[in-house]
Amino acid sequence: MTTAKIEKLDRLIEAHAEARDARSGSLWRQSVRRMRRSPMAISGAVIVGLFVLVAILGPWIAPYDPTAQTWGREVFLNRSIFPGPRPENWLGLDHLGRDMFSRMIIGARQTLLVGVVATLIGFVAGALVGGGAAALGTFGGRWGERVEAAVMRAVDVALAIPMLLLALSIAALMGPSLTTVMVSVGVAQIPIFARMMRGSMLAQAHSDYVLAAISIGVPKSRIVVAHIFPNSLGPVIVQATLVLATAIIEAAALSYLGLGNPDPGTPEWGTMLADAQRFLSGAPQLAIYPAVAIIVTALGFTLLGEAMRESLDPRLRRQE
Amino acid sequence: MLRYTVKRLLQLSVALLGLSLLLFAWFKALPGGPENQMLPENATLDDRAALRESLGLNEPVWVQYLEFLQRVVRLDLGSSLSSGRPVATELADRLPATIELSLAAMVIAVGIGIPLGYLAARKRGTWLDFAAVSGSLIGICIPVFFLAAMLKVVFAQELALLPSTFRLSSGLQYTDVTGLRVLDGLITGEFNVAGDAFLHLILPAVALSSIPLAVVVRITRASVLDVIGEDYVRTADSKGLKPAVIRGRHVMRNAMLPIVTVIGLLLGSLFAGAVLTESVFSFGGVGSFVYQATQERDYPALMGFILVIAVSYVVLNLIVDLSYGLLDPRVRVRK
Amino acid sequence: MALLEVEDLRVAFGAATAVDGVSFTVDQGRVVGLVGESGCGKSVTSLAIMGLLPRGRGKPAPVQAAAAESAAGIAPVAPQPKARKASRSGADVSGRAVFDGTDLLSLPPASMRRRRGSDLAMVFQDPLSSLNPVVTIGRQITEVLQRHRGLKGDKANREAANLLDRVGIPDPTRRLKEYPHQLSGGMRQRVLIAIAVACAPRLLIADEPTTALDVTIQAQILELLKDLVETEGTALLMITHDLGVVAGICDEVNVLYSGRVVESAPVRELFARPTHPYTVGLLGSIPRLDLGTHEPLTPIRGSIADVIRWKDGCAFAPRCDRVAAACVEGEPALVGSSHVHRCVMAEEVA
Amino acid sequence: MALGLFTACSDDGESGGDANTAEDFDFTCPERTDTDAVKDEAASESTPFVFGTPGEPSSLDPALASDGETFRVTRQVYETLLDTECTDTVPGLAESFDQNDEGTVWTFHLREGVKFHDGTDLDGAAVCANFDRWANFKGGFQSENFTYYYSAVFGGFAENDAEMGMESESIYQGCEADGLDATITISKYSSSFPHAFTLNSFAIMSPTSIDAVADATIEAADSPQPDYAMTPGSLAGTGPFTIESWDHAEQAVTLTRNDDYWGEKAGVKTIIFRTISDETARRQALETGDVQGYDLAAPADVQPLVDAGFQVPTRGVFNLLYLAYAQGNAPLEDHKVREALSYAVDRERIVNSVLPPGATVATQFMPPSLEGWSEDVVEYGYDAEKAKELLAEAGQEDLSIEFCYPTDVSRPYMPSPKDIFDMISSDLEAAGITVTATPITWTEYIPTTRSGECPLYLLGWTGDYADPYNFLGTWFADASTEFGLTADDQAIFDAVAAATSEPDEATRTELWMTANETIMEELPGLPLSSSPPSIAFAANVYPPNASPLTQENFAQVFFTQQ
Repeated sequence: MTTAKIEKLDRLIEAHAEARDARSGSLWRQSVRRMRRSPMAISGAVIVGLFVLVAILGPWIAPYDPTAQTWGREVFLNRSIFPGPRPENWLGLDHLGRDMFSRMIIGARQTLLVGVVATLIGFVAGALVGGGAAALGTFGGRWGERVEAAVMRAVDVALAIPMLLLALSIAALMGPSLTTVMVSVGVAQIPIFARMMRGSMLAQAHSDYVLAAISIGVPKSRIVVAHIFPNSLGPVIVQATLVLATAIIEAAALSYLGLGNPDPGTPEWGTMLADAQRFLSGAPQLAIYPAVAIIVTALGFTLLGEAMRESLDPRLRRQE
Repeated sequence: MLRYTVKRLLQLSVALLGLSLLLFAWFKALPGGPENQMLPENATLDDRAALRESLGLNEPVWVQYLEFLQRVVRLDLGSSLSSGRPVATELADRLPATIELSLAAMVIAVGIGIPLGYLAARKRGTWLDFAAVSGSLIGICIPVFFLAAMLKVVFAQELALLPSTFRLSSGLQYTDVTGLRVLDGLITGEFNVAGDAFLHLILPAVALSSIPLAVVVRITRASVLDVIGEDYVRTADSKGLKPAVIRGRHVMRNAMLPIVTVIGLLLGSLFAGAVLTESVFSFGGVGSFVYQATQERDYPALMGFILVIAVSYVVLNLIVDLSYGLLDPRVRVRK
Repeated sequence: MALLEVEDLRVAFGAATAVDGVSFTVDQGRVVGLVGESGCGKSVTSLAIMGLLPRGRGKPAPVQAAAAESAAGIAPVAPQPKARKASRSGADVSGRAVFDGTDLLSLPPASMRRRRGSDLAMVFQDPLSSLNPVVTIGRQITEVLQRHRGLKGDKANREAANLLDRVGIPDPTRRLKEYPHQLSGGMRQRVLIAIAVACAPRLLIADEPTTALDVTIQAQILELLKDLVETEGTALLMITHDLGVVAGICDEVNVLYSGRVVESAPVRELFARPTHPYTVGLLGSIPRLDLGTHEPLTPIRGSIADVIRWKDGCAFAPRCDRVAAACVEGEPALVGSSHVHRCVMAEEVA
Repeated sequence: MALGLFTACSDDGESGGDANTAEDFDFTCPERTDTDAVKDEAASESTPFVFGTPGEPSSLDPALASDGETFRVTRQVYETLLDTECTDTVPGLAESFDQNDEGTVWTFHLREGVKFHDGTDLDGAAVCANFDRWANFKGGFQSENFTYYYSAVFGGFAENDAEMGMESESIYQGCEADGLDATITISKYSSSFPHAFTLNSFAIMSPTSIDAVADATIEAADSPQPDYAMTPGSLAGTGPFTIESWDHAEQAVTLTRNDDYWGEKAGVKTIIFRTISDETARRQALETGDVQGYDLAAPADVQPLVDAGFQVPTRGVFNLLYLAYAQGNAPLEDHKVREALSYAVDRERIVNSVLPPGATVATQFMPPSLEGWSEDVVEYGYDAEKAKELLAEAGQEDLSIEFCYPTDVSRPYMPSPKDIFDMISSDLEAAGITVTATPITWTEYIPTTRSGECPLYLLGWTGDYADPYNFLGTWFADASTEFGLTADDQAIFDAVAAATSEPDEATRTELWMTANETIMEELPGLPLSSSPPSIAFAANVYPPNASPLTQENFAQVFFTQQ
């Protein structure tokens, strides 16, 4: 009789324990769960997903060769005759009689390429610079501190030049090309990544578990490599998602400034938009298609990044 | 406060020095070396040699750097390849326009952004919040030059509501005081000029303010949300203070700190944005000048611009930092 | 009659019930303690009385409903101390908190605001975060003087100086111009107290006023509070997890566990004859000099997290040494007159 | 020889043999149809006529400039001995002139009663003062950045400054004044004369104002313009307008009417030239009424503008766009390959779809409006198959070649280089040729292409005055890297030299025709098109006569009644 009661109690406690486990869980797991609930994250993920899918499958989706001026004799720039959407060309023709739809599809891949490569450049270089500086500053003794100070000064100086301007001056050196866009946008991002990486590493460096590790005599190099560095990446990765959006937009800006990819063969949204600005009155659609594509994609990455940031940020988490 | 200021000033000078190094490196790295950028299309080898000599390109690098510094300090930035006029003069002529434009954009960004961001935070989770947030996200994602062009097509061409070319209607007589037309008009009492200039300012300023506005809204919202949750706000509440007082003295005053910093950083994006907007509106500022310079690889002009912008940006941020010191006693009094 | 009479106070954040029918009274000039582990709902109770909880949608969901919503039919954990930030929907408060004849809970916000800071004031736990970092000490004191006593300019400043002086801050006039970060922890706490007593409140609520301070300072602050109560005849509601503090200052004690009062008695009575196993546990877990050093400490096993719903029996059961079948036979009721407790096994404990 | 050669505007307007050029198109200057326009006196007096220009003038002293934007302004203020109407040389400040048979002595008979803006009278002495001034330029003045045209026409200066790269002997012998006559002697005839006297760089200015600025100096080739050249009113001319102000901040040059002008007074009181660098922005400015006219309208904008009721008068064509074959690069030495390339390019498509209305396919290296244009040149009509065959014969089936184009410009003869490049390269690809795109910025483009580094590249030329040498001489006078012409191509050089040094007009024309035929036989490049740069005006404006040389005379402008 009483045993039954005790069992009941145990059952209650077990049940409760399970529920508690469900409630806790690792930071990442938590944030992922939180993001599943946020419309921001979902819509962002969907957009990005679609974009990446198109970028990858582009060549199979695109009905025509995006560079073939197949309908060249149907377009008359000088009389502003640009055949619009029709059965064989869903989005009509561009100013040289190429299939706009195919160009948009293939353009996605180029755009993604630019965004990713640029961001990677900024990310890797930035993380190394910032991370290295922080590591030296924390564990490198006086000498290390000096180096860190010097490096971060340099970073600050670079930060003093507006990003687009930095990209612009680099691009001006290299002359217009796809590489130029990627490199200049990427390099322009290095300072920010460096700052963030340093910031989040210092935060980690002063956290209790590191002090603990030091106190029990784990070699500093090992602490940095095995604990601090990986643990500091989180916020920087989030930043990367946001930078991807910026990179795509900046790339468009560079194209507008005539520093973009000049090769007519490979369509890229930024270049297409910049190039179509001149037809804005005669054939606005030529500009609007790529513009919308860019805005939506950038929005996708931004939404995703913001959602990730919020879900990782303890301060904001509190408010959930 | 003094210590703080001095510290900042030292940092400033370091930054400027670093900047000059960066610029020098850049100038040296130009394709084919600096002289090519200065030579006319039809220059002979002798011209080249002469120029190399006159530029002291045969000297050791550090000497060149010192000379470069001297020239920069003397504001001798060479002459623009496209216009043939001294870059310094070109910039001097056009800077006021860009300053006026940037100020206008900043006014919009701050004047609308902070209240909007505050409301969004207070009404967290309502449609207004949603609108503000998504609006600002989109604002960040629209390529500035495209937005500018669209604004122009819609408001100037289709609706014919606002002027969209130049800073002033042609033939309008004005007296130049500060170079900021609206201000000048008010100072000299030429209100027609002020009005005309103001109208011409609207579209470019709106286009230019898109990104700053978005950022200000978001940062304000975030930092207000943060502050509202703070214990001292609860304390203020427990004192039974009037909501207005709590909002002003306890919430906003703390929330302003991050906002001010961000505004400082935004100035940069404004200058950069000017390069993308001005040319669309033929708003004869530094922006459109550099737009051309970039198209034509007018390196002396480009260098002059980078120099001016970077320097003013550094200086402006110093000012922001100092004002930050005024706002936040912890910065001011510490140590 | 009682100055403050709390009756069947319930606070719920959405599905989570933080305070589950708490009742107690505070008499003029008395010091009453609310004791319990963090998360037992004591802070929430005080905030509810002060009307500082974000307004919710209305009456709290009855426990059953809450259970239905919450995962696996398990009673939700009590919210963290920063509970007021916990839920967008805000807190649903019900019950009565009658202060000098008027029910504070049913007051419109405006008039509640008029009482806050004047009739009833509060001292918070963390003195640093509770003071506005960018506003001078002086301003933070004078603003309340201005609001409730209409003092302005020099008069206000002079009064503020007096207050600082009264809470034992040396060189008050200089301090007035300083900022929180320039003061030590103890000083800050004194400033908070000065603010609280600025308008001679009749009820002072102190939420863990000493927790954030080191021991020597703690004593001083307690002294200060005691002294204020004696001189001003202010009633003090002391919220703490520290029985030492309770012993030092309180007249009566209410022990809270998982949102309910489990034992309530005059302080000596409670220390002499703790009835509820939880109270016993609390007492057992503080070191005592009068017992021999061979006596081991007897901590309470488990944590506040493993609770079951009062509805299913005694919420403390899972952690209780004396748990028996009876404990999970429905809700245990409060029994006793001057010394009340909520334990079915009470007689065995005694 | 008899008094000046002022034939009426010649109408040798048969289309260039190519079936697909607009047959009915008048190559020179179409008759105006809007002669009945009624002037709106009030408006013309009160409202300024604002004209949007692609760029700012570089100087207010035409002697120190060589760019169209400067001349657009200075031409309204400073006049030349001879003038151009359509493409013909007509009287200017000189009513007529004599030349000796060798064409080395030129005597100009000046108009009577012409006054400079500063009140001094125009006479022979004044003219000579100007010529002597130019001849005696020193130091930086001699740099081609400033006095390009003087050294181009007269070879050099009295005292050449080696530092400025001046070696060649000046052909200017001197100038003698006799009342209203001025006699200029040169050592060697070239067919540039007398047309060269129409160049605005050789505009006549008041001797007093020249003396006033005589002590101005220019240090180096890259020095800025001297101050006087930046200050309005420092030089007095004779033209229908005077320069009132140059507002650098607003990028506006304001001209006011010269009310004691010797000829017909200007139509409007004030003209403002404002710089709008972006072509789209220029169009929008016209549409929104911020300007009443602008130059270099993008081809894509012409039709929309016309539809919207704006005036886009067609200019006569006086330029040439070509695709150069730099024979310095291996495969191009083979004549067959050059032929193949020429057959592969569909020039009609370019003309019909990208170039502005009035453009024609070019068959030779000069526009059809010039004396000496030949109908009997070899033409290379579009024929992809033939191109493939020729490549096969040449053993170049899988030819792969580099193709350069300028990125950041729109030239009068080449509105949108990138589009034209895109079309040509896709044509070449179609003929089985692999094309490597090499975009180059304009400033680097000229030197690069000159050096012959680019096997294929687009370039063109706008005529300064109506003389074939101004075109053919520019390219084929001598061995050059830009086309990779060497001693083997002596035939071409000789043909050009023979023509330009022939003082007798009739014979000279014949010689020019032969020259053209020789060149197209040799095929150093493929002439693509001649296309009129578009200029646009508001509906309520009586526009100036559209000039093939883009030398509009804005004194003709006035506001009309609607």
